Amino acid sequence: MENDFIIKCIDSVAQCIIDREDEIESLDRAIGDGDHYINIKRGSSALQSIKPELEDIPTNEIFKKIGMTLMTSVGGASGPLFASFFLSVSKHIEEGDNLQKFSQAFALGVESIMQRGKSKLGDKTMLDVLIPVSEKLKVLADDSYEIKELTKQIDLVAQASVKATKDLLPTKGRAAGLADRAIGHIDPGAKTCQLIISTICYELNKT
Amino acid sequence: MENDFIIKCIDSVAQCIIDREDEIESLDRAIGDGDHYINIKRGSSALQSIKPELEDIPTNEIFKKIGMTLMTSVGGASGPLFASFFLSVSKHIEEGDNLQKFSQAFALGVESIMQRGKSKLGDKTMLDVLIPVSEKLKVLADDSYEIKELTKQIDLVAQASVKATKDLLPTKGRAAGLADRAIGHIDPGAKTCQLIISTICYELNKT
Amino acid sequence: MKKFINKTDNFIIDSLKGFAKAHDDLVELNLDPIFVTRKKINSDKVLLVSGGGSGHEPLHTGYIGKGMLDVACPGHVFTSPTPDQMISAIEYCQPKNGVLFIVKNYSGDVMNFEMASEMISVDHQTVLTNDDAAVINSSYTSGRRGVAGTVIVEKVVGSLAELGGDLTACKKLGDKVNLYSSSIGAALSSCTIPAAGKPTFEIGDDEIEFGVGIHGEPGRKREKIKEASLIAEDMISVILKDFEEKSLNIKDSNGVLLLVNGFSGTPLSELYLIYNEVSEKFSAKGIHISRSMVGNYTTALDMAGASITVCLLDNEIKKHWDSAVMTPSLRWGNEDV
Amino acid sequence: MKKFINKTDNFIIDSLKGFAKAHDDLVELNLDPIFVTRKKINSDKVLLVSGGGSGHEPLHTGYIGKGMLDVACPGHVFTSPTPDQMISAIEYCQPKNGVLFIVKNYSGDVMNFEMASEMISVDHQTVLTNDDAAVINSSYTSGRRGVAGTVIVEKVVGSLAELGGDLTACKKLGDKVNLYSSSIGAALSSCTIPAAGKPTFEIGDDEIEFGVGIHGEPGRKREKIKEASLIAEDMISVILKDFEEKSLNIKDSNGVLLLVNGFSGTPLSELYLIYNEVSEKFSAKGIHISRSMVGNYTTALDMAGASITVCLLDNEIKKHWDSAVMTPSLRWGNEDV
Ligand SMILES: Nc1ncnc2c1ncn2[C@@H]1O[C@H](COP(=O)(O)OP(=O)(O)O)[C@@H](O)[C@H]1O
Ligand SMILES: Nc1ncnc2c1ncn2[C@@H]1O[C@H](COP(=O)(O)OP(=O)(O)O)[C@@H](O)[C@H]1O
Ligand SMILES: [Mg+2]
Ligand SMILES: [Mg+2]
Ligand SMILES: [Mg+2]
Ligand SMILES: [Mg+2]
Repeated sequence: MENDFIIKCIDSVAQCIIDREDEIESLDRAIGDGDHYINIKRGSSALQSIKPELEDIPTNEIFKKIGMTLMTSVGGASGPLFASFFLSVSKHIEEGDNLQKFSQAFALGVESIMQRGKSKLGDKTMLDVLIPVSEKLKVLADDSYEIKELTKQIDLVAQASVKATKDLLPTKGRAAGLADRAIGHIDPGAKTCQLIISTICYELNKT
Repeated sequence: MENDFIIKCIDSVAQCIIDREDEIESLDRAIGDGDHYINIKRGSSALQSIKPELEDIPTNEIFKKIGMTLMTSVGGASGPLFASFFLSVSKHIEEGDNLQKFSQAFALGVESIMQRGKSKLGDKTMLDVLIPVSEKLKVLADDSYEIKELTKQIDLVAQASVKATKDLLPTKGRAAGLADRAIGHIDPGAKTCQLIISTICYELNKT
Repeated sequence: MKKFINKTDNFIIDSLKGFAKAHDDLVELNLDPIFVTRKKINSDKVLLVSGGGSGHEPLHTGYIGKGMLDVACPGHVFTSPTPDQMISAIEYCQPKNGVLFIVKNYSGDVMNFEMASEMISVDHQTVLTNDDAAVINSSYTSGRRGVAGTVIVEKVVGSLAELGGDLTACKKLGDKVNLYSSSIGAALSSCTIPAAGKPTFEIGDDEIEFGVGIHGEPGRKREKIKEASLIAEDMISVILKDFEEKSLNIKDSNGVLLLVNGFSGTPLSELYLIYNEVSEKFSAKGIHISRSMVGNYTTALDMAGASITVCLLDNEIKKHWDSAVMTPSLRWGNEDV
Repeated sequence: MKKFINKTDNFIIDSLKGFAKAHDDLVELNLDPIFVTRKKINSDKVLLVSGGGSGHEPLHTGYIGKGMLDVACPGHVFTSPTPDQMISAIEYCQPKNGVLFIVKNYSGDVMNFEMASEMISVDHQTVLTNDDAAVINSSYTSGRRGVAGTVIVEKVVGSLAELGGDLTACKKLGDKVNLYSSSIGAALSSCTIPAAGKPTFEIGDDEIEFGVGIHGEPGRKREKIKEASLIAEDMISVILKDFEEKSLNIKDSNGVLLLVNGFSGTPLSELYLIYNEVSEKFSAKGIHISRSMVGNYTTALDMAGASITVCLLDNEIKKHWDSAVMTPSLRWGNEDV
C-alpha cells in the first residue's frame, strides 16, 4: 500500500461521488433525511485538502489522519462510522503489510463500525456491503488470487450486496422509523460504500 | 320602491355575486389583497338573513338596516363605503319618493362614499362606476324616461365605466401601492358596483 | 390549499379560541362582536386599542398585556374589523382616561376606525402607522402602508401608557415612533387566504416580489431571486432613502432598533442570515444597531419572505422599548414590577 | 429552491453570525470548531451541552442562557455535529461540576456525542431524548426519535442546573421529563435542505404525512388531508396510546403541559387552531392542561406542519418549568433574580 496510491484513491473516490450525486442523494431523500451526499462530499473534500500531509508519513498514520479528518468533517451517522473504520484500521496496519494482514485490518475496521453503530448484518446499513466484502476479501487473500481476479470478485460482491439492501427491513439509522415503507429502497450508506470499494478496485486494477 | 322589490333585489344580487365569484375574486387578487369577493359575499349573506325584518318597515328604515348590516358584516374598505351609501340614502329618502327624489338620494349616497373614502372620480375605485351612474340617473330621471329605456341606459353606463377603470392609475385603496402596475386591471369594487346595478336594472325591467 | 383548518368560515374564531385558551392567564376573548382584551383591565390608564385584518399573527392579539395593548379587534382574514367591534370593546373596558387607537394605514382600517370614532363619546385619538417605505410617490396615493413598524409603536406607546402617560403624550409618542420607523419587505412566495383557497398571486420559481405588502399586495418590482446579500443591499437603500426624505439622521449616536421580521413561511435561520447581512452593511456605513429583534412578528398568513424595519432610538423611545412587557408574544423584563 | 441565502456552503455560518450579533447580550459564537456558549459562563454549575443538526432553529442555540442551556453545538443542516465541537466547547467552558449532554436520539447524534464522550476526561452524563411517539415497534429499531419534547427537557433541566442541582440529579430529572413527554407530528409540505436544493420528499396537494420526523423523514402514513379536528383526534390517540404503553397516567391531577409546535412553514393562527382542537378534546376526556406553549420551537427548515407534545407535570417538573428563563427564544420570569 503506497502513499501515492492512497492519495490517488482519494481523488478518484471524490470524483466518483460527485459523478453519482443524483443517485446517492435521491436514496437518502427516499428513506433518510437527504443529506448523505452532502455529508460524504464534505468528507471527501476534506480529505483532498489534507493530501499534502499524507505524502511522507507511515501507512498507519495515513489511516489515522483520514479517520480524524472524517471524524471532524462529516458528522451525521456516516461520519463517526467511517471515522471508526479508519481509526481502527490505523491501529492494525503496518508499513508493508501483505494482503492477508490488510484483510484482517479491514475486518477489524468493519467490526469497529458494528460496535460504534450497535449494528449487524441485515440492519439495512453500510454494513450490508462492508461485511460481505470483508468476508470475501479474507477468503481471496488466503487463496492469494491475482489482483485482476481479486478486484473483479470484490467488485461483484459489493455490487450484489448493495442491491440486496433493497429488500431489507431497516432497524438502524433514520430509515428505521420508516419500517416496511423502506423496503424497495437501497440504503444510501451501503451505496456509497459500494461506490468507494468499486472505485478502489478499479484503481487497483490499473496498477 | 316597494319592500318586496328590495328584498327581491337582495336575493338577485346575492345570486349574481355567487355566480361571478371567479371574476370578482381574481380582480382583487390581481391588484388588491384577494378578499373582496369574500367580503361582499359575507355582506350579501348578512342581508339575506335580515330579510324578514325588512318586510314591514318604512323605506328609509330599510336602507338604514341595510347600511348597519353592511357596516357590521363586511369590513375592509368596501364595508364602510357601502354602509355610508345606504345610511346616507336612508336619511334622504321617503316613502313613495319619485325617481327624481330617488336619484337625488342616490347622488347624496355617492357623495357620502366620496367623503368617507376621501376619494373622487378617476381614483380607480367603485366611484368610477357610481359617479357616472349617478349622473346619468339624474339626467334620465329629469327627462322622465320609460323604465325599459332608463334601465338599459343605466346598465350601459355601468358597463362602460367599469371597463374604463382598466386604464386608470389607482390612487386610493390597496391598489394605490401598485401604481402603474395596476393599469390594465379592472377595479374590483367598481366591478361589484356594476354587477349590483346591472342586476337591479334587470329586476326593474321585469316589474 | 393545505392548512390546518376545519371550515374556512370558522377559521378566525377557531384560532382565536385556541389563542385565548393558551393564554388565559393574560387575555380574554369576547365573541359577538369579536374583541380580545387583557385579563385584568385597568380602566385608569389610557386604553390602547388596535385591530386590523387577521392573518398577521401575532399582530395584534399577541401583543395584549402589561406594557403593550389593552384591546385588539381582529377582522376576518386580511379584512379590517367593523366599527361595532371597537365600540363594544370600549364599552366593555370603560376607560376613564381616553382611548388611543393604533391603526395601520389601509383605507379599510382607517374608515372602519373612523366610523367607530364617530360613534363613541369617550375622549380618543388615533395613531396611524405607515412605515412601509415600499410605496413610492406616496403623495399621489392614499399613503404608505402600515407594516411591522406597528409592533414597535405598540410596544413603545404601551410602555408609556402603562407608566401613566396621558392621551396626548401617548398620541405624540406614537406618531414619533411611526415617523422614526421605516420598513421594506420581499416575498418569496404568495400567501393563501383560507376562504379564497388559492394563492393571492403567482410567482415564478426564481422570482421575488420586492416591496411586497403584508397582504401579498404587489410591491415595487418583480425580479429574479439573488443572493441574500444583494437583496439586503436593495432593502437598505430603500430604508436609507426614506430616512433621507424624512430628514432624519439614521446615524444618530443613540443607534437604531433593527427588526428582521418574517412573514411566516421563512425559517428563523434565514431571518438571522438577513440580520447578519444588514448588520454588516450597517456597520460599514457607521450605522449603530443598539437593539435587535428577529422573528415572525407581523406575518402574512403562510407567505415566505421577510421585511426589515429600522427605528431610530432617541432616549425616550429606547427607554420605553426596554421597559418590561408581558404579552403572549413579547415578553421581557421583570414580571411583577 | 427559494431561500434567503448567499452560498449554500456558508448558510449555517452566515446564519449563526446573525444570531450571535442579534443576541450579543446573551450568547457568544465560536468558529472553528463551531459552538455557541452563554456570554457569561458559570463554571460552577453543571454544564448543559446540547447540539444536533441545524435546521431546527431556535433549537438549540436559541435556548442558551440563564435557566436553560450553556452550550449548543450546531452541525450542518440535518447533520449531527462532530465530536471536536463538543470537546472544544467543554475545554472552553472549564466546567468544575460536570457536563450533561442533552442529545436527540438519532444514530448520528448518539455516535458523535459518544465519540466526544470517550475523548473527554471531565465527569459527564447523557440524557437521550426520544419523545416521538410516531415510530411504531421501536423495540426492533434503534429507537424513537427525539423531537420537540427536547425543548421541555432543556428548560426543566436548565432550571435545576441553574439552581445548583448536581450532575446526577440533572441526569435523573432529564430522563424523567423525557419519559413523561410524548410527541406526534404531521407535515403538510416537505422541507428543502439548502445544499440539496430540492424538496426532501414529494407530497400531493391533498396529502399529509402523519408521524413525520423533524428532518422530513417519512412518518406512519401518507393520507388525504382532512379537517384539523380529525387530524387532532389522530394525534391525540397516538399520544394516549403512548402514555398507556409507558404506564403513565395522563389524567394526573397536576395536569399536563401542551406544546403545539410549528415546523416553521405553518402560521401561528393555524397552530392556535390546533391548540383549540386538542384542548377541547382533552377537556372532554378529563385531561387537564395546566401549562401551554404554541409556536415554532423545534422546526424542520421550511416545512409546513405541526406537532403536539404532551408532558406530564409533577410538582418538580412544574416548578422548573415555571422558573425564570432568559434565552433568545424563551424568556419569562424575573430577569435579575
Ligand atoms: N447504526 C448504524 N450502523 C451502521 N450504519 C449506519 C448506522 N446508522 C446509519 N448508518 C448508515 O449511515 C447512512 C446514513 O448516513 P448519513 O445520511 O450521512 O447520516 P444521517 O443518517 O445522520 O443523516 C445510512 O444509509 C446507513 O448506511
Ligand atoms: N378610498 C376609497 N374610496 C372609494 N372606494 C374605495 C376606496 N378604497 C377602496 N375602495 C374600493 O374598495 C374596493 C376594495 O374592497 P375590499 O377588497 O372589500 O377591501 P380592502 O381593500 O380593504 O381589502 C376597491 O376595489 C375600491 O373599489
Ligand atoms: Mg442522512
Ligand atoms: Mg380587498
Ligand atoms: Mg382586505
Ligand atoms: Mg443527517
